[in-house]
Amino acid sequence: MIDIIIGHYNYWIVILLMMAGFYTVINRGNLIKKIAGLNIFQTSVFLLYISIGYVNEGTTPIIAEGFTRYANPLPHVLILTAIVVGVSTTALGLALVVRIKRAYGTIEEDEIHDKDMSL
Amino acid sequence: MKHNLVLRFITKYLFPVIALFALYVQFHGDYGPGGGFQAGVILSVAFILYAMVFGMETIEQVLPLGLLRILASAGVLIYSGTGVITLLMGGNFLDYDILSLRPIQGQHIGIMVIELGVGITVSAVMLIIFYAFSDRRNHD
Amino acid sequence: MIEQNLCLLLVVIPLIAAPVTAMLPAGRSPWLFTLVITWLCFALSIWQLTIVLDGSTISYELGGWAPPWGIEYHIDALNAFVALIVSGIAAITLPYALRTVEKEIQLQETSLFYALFLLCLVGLLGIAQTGDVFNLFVFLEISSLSSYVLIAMGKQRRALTAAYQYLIMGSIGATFLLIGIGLIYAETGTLNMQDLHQRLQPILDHRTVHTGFVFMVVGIALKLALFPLHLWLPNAYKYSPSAISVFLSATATKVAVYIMLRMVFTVFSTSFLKITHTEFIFLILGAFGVIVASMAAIVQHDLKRILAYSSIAQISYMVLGMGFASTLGITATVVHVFNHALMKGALFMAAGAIVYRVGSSRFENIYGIGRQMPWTFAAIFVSGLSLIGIPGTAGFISKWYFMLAALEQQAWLIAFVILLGSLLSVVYMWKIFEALFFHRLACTAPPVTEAPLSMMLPMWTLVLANIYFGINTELTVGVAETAVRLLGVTAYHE
Amino acid sequence: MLDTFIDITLLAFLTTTAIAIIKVRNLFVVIMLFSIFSLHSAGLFVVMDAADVAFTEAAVGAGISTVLMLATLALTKDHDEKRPAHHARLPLLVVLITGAALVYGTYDIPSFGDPHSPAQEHVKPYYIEHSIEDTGVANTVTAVLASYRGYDTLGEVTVIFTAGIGVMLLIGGRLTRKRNKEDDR
Amino acid sequence: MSDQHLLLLAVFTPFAGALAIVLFRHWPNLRETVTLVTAAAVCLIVVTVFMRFSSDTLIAIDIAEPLPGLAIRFEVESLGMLFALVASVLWLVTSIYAIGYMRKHDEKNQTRFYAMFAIAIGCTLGIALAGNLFTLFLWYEMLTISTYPLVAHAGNKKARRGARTYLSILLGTSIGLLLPAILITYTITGSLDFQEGGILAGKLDPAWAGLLYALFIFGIGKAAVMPFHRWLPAAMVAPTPVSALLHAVAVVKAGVFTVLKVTIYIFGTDFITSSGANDWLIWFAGATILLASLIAMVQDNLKLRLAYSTISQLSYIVLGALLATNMGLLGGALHITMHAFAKITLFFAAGAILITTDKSNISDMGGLGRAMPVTFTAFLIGSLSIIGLPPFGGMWSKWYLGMGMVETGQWLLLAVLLFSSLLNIAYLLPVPVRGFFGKAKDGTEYVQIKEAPISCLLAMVFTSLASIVLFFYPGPFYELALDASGAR
Repeated sequence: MIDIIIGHYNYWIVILLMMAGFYTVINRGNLIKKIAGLNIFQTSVFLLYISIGYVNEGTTPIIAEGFTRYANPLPHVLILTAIVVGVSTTALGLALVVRIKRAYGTIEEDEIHDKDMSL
Repeated sequence: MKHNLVLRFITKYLFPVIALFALYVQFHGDYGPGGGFQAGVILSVAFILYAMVFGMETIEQVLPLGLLRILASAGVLIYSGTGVITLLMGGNFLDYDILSLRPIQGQHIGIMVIELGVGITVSAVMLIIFYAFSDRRNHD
Repeated sequence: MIEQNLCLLLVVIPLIAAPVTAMLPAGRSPWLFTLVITWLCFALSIWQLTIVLDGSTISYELGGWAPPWGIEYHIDALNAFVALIVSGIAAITLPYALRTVEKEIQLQETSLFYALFLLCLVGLLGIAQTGDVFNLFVFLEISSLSSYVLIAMGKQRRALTAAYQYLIMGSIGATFLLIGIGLIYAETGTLNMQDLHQRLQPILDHRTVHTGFVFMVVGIALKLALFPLHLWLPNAYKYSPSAISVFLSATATKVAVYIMLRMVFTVFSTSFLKITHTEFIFLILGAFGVIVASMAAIVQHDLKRILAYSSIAQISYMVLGMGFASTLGITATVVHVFNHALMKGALFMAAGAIVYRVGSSRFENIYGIGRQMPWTFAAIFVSGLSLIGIPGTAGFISKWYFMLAALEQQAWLIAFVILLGSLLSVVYMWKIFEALFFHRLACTAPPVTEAPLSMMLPMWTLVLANIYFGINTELTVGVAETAVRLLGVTAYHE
Repeated sequence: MLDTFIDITLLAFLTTTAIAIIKVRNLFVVIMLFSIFSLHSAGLFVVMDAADVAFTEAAVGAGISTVLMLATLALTKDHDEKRPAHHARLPLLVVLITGAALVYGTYDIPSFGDPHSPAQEHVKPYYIEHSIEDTGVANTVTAVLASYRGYDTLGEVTVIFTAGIGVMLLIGGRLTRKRNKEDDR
Repeated sequence: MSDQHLLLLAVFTPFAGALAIVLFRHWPNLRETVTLVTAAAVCLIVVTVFMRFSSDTLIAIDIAEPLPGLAIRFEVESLGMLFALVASVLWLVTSIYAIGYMRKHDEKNQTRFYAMFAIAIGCTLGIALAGNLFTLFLWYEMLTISTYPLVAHAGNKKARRGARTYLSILLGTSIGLLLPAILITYTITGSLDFQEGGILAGKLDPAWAGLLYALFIFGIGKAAVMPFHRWLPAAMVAPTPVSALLHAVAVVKAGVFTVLKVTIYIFGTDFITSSGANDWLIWFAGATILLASLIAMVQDNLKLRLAYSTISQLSYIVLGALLATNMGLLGGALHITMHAFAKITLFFAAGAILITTDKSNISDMGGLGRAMPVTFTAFLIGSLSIIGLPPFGGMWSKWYLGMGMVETGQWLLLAVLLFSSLLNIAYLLPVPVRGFFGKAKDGTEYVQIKEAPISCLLAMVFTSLASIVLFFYPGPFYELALDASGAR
């Protein structure tokens, strides 16, 4: 039992973070906050990957004398890419938010919806 | 911030330091953490800091949007160009071994060049985005 | 030289062309350049298909690193077929795009616009070609990011909100896919599809694998606009610029269907479906999707919206096909991917032509327009019949196979749903026909003339293709059957 | 052991921050909290021996993303999130199901840091053993990033490029757009 | 020119004609000449085919194979030959009639009318010459769609509603029932070819035969077996020539023709009788005959009355098929011809009355006959033929149908047949009677009213005379029907 917890607590908390982020995305009506939530969601997924790559008593995967056990570099690489993708998405999303603000005068989903319907 | 003497003073001297650090990160990626992407971000940060303190105009004179656009494209072209060269030299796409007689050396060249491409594109795009978000026309 | 790098060039040529386009001066040169590139891609994809048509496969090691350490391009008939559809639609869309883009996009933005179009093409082609799940994710993001912006380029402000909604949904989908890939990676340690297939077979009962599968499927389903995750699609297709509606409606969701096929049948396996009974979920969602989306289409009063909802219904058909998990079913899906691209491409082109002349696609503005634009109407009519599945059109072929697949398994209920779907499609297509042709003219409408030739030719090419591939199915059914065989799907037996 | 301790502490910080973000309505605070969140995760990456990722996360998450959000906030000028009119049950349900599914999924995932998990034993060893002789690069991350999976990185650069063009088109510098109000429904 | 290509020519000439009609839309005279020429040409071609046709040599041609084993094939056999002859001859007559009608009535969009008309005939010939069930289905659907604009011709709300009913029932039944029936047949037998003695025998469990057969009978909505008959009256919003040709000949006969084909070549009479697939279906047909006749009696609008009469007459043919005996089939096949000539006469007359006097209700037609003797005489002849009295063609078909019932000992059905003939008298004869001997409501004598245009009269006279001739000399049609029914 205890070793299961030792072996999984990391994943579980990461999952908790994912849920928090995911919740912020789909429940919040404020466009900026949605984006923030999305970032948290993605960051916690990054944590998941790095956790998968982690190895006890390991070191950063930079080959050097005196080290034999390294963390798995592959997840690191994937996440580097994913981070870039994430920031690109964020930039576009925020750009859209600016334009929406310019066109609607608000960044609250409900108000935007009302404005569209009221026309 | 424009008239804060201290900031202006510090920035003047911080700018080259950051830029230098960016270059270090750019080319030290083989041995320590870092690489084109991080370098690009840092470099752009240097410019952004400068712009924040000395005003957009100062930067835009050096790096007009048109130029950034070309740089961003150039970065991608450098990267994919490397691949094309390896193709033309008879190897697979991005197979750096072919670039030199000694595969290791080829790899070095290849990685160096493509990291450069990454760096250029990233810093250019970051600045493009920064320009866009600090665009007067959006403040209304 | 070219032939051995064929599958790579297909992706890299537009990838190199995109930044070049971005640097070109605004005006017609970006369009011309893009035109040349897309047709080049089209030619290459045809060549590629001819190579793998006999059931052989091409494997290309990027960077010269053998899989699973490096990224591999693994081309079989299915990849080549999807690549053909994507590049073909792109090639046919560009001549059409010239006039609409001049009307809908500001002049100084054209070069960036076409650069984005190429990037979207790169993304879709990259997905179609790659044999590495993470590489697939990267290219999926390229296509998604570009399509968000392309949709936001629509003239009306709701294009922005539609794009934003799509961005949020799309990113959630991508993140889910990422989670799925991560979990599978944790269980296998590899990202190469073939390798994954090998290493997954012994551990198909692991709960982590199941969860990974579910997250992948949900993520793809978001991109696929599979009921009930379809809500982003209608606005996205309605408010985007005409050329973009054509391109995306005909390719994006199709590629998503391809990803689904790849993940389910290549990475996992038919037996996995059977173990987990996922095929029933596909059947149920597909069935509901067909009915709900068709119903929704019927109550719309806007040409482009009806078409968008009907797209959702048609996609649900493809999911049904997957649910059968039999040779006939998947064949039907693959054939329908192709045919639906034809019909929806033609329909959205016609809708775009009407918008080009009238400036709106809402019924009250376009009543009776068909009498003033007879050729455009005829195009809508014929491709509409194809959508309904009238014999002699491409649509009939796919419907035929769906029905055969259903009858083969004595899935009477599903068969009924398929028929009901066609009947509902009769209703909403006829709603369009009546509104456009037999309804008296909209009082407000100024007299308009037929759409320009540069839009009419691509439209009619697709319309005639609808008929041709309804008469001669050697290509579609032939490729589909080869592809299905390579997916390792077997014929149905009790 | 110390690792584990730091690990847990950071995770605790992250959790509190995440929850705070859900609760807080002042967007400025939200963004700041997000910045802290990604700083902490950067720290966590360091703990988990992912120096490059930590570096990047710090630069991007705590740096660029935060700046962008602040810029957007400056442009949009409303600093407080309105309380959503509807208290939706559905999102909560969806999130709970997602979480449950994930927990279920971790049931037989290799335990945290297990040196004999498939991920550690299948492809990774090749990178560790051969990166020097293949590429002459000591930092295997760079080796994999730039050479073994260099094509992914090309895709990554393309993504950035796409974002650049996209932002230029949307709010990009010198081109502002007129949009026609009529037929806006 | 080889025989196979004659078939293609027969089917596709109308389409070429339609094209030409559209091209010459700005010169009405030229346009209508084209119509006539095309009609004549098609008629000629079909007759040529008939000349070269003999029941032992097979004339067939495949043009494509969209689905494995399912070619688009044209092939001529006795029944199809018969149908093709009727359709092409009557098209020629109707075009002559239509020209007079459309001009007198100056309808809108005449070009669209003539073009779609030609296309509709092309589809009809396609059905007649279809070489397998798949091809037949293809043209069947095309016919539905190509006739839609003709029904909706007027374009007003009423026309659109009528057309909608027309389309929804025909497409609905064909997609919802006929298509699955075809698919099931294909999944069971792996083929859809027309074969002597059917393809289902021995492959389909007899227990299911009845269900599948029902799918076919009701799926073929064009045969208007109740409860799927509503489209026929709904289609009466169309201009009279359309009703005349399409809804007395082409469309409805295409329906019953398909029923006969399915019965003979897909199921095979022996299989039907042995499996008892027809046991309960015949009562639907019988009921349709009676109910439709009864409804017809209460209709005051002439075209509607004719429409319901058509429904009941169609069920004669369906019944002939359902009996699945040589005599029944013979009667059914003959009735295709006889009813076609008679009923088209009636519609011609109704149209003539409409365009000259603007009257469509029977109650207003008192005394008209004295003003338009030719028209009403034609109507009288047509009625008598439909009732089935000698010396009129209609008598033969009813005779053989009756024989069929006697053969199978269906006395009750025989009673239905005879009773419905009485009903025919009751709802058809009043029209000419009232016309000749009745008075107008306001008692005026119609002096100013003249006969319909000469072209209309010619058409009527021709068809009515034909009804008489067919009694004394059923000749070719009888032979063909004999072959098809296997009664020889």
